[in-house]
Amino acid sequence: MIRSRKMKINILFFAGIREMFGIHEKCIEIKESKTSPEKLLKFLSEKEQGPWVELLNSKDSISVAINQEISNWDDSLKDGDELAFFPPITGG
Amino acid sequence: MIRSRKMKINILFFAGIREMFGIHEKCIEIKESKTSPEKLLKFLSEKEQGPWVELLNSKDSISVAINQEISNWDDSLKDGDELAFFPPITGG
Amino acid sequence: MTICIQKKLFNLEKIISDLRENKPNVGAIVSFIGYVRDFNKDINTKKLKHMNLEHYPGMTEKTLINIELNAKSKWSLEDVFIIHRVGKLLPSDPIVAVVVASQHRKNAFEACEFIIDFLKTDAPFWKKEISDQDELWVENKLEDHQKKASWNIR
Amino acid sequence: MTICIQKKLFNLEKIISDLRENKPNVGAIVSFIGYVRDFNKDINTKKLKHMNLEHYPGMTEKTLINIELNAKSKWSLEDVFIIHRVGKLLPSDPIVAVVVASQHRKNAFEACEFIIDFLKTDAPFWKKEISDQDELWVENKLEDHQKKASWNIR
Repeated sequence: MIRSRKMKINILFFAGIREMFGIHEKCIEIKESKTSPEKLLKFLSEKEQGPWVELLNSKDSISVAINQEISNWDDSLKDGDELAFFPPITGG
Repeated sequence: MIRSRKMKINILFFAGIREMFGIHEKCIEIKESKTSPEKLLKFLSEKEQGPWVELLNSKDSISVAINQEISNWDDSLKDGDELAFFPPITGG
Repeated sequence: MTICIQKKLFNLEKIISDLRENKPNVGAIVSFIGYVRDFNKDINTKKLKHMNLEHYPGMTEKTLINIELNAKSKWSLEDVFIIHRVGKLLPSDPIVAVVVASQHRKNAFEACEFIIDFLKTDAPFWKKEISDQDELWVENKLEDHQKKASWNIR
Repeated sequence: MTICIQKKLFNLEKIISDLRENKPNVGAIVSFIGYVRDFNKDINTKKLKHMNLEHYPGMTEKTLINIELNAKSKWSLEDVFIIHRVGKLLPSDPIVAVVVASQHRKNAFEACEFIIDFLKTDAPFWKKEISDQDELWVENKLEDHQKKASWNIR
């Protein structure tokens, strides 16, 4: 049996999502099996509840970026990645 | 017999045409029968020769304005009009 | 290529003179500046006090560089300058400037509009409007996404 | 609406701040500046010393006012500023600025390009290029007329 290793993911929150969490940044350690933003979000909303549930519910209207590039919910995460959740962009 | 009256036309020259004539402005008095820029130009090139002939020859590539509005060669001229001859516009 | 994300005000005349330095081929400069507007009085009774502009440092710069490289692959340009302010902004403050220098004007017009259209939908900035009645994050505009999409069919 | 024909240099920052005065609805400003360029070195051995810009006082202003009114009938605009220099201009001097203020950027972009396109073909300005080898009146460009004509089919 291969024991799944742990990986570190640095999660960033912006705008309304940052306010929802009350923090801008959170570093987590998870098993490598939660290897997509979607899986990770589901895992955290079950485990930690609170704003994670709200985030999961509004998933369709929020964007996710891995290492500062817009990504899909089922893209892979790897150790050391920077993961960001944010609402629609309204600059300019 | 009705005697044709005289009218005053102020003629302006710009850019290369101004240089050709050596003057910027010329006020002329003509009979009312020369009532279009084309007729006037033909009359002056016969009567005064010089740059008027050259102007007539390059008629197709020059513009004419009556009272500061682009006009046609056969538009009417009336007493007191300002008539301008100029080469293609190259501003901006 | 210059990209600035900053709190402080910018001066367009200065940006342009920096941009043109040692570039005798520049025949045209097209600039866009976007400003903080108050709410539309016809449909709103509230009054804007100020705006807070937040962004994602790092990703913002990456995104803007990509937009700029994209523009340069489509049009012949001499240089591009993008500046975007963050932090607290008051009504009628300038928020963003996109300045494009090229030999001929058509390229500069098109590239400048392209860059601001993509900045609006792709660069990670968020605006919060603080009015005399409430504090709300600005929602994204359908027309911005339509404007961006229109570049595919031009 | 402001139209200036002048010898002296202009300052874009100043023009914009004048234009925006007491206009809280302005959300976008698009500016075009055209500069004196030297000859294309690839196809020319001569070097530009300076340019002489001549115009038809009175008709110039009339024409520009008409172009501006035309633009205002096509797009919703807050204000327009057109400035054109005349007299002796050196390489890389600014010649012309068209600044358009509107609530939304699309109108400002289109109107600004429209105004400069029509200025190029309709406003009575003439340029003479004084090089180290000769003095020649600039000929008008086919592409300017094509660009103007393209507005009919947009």
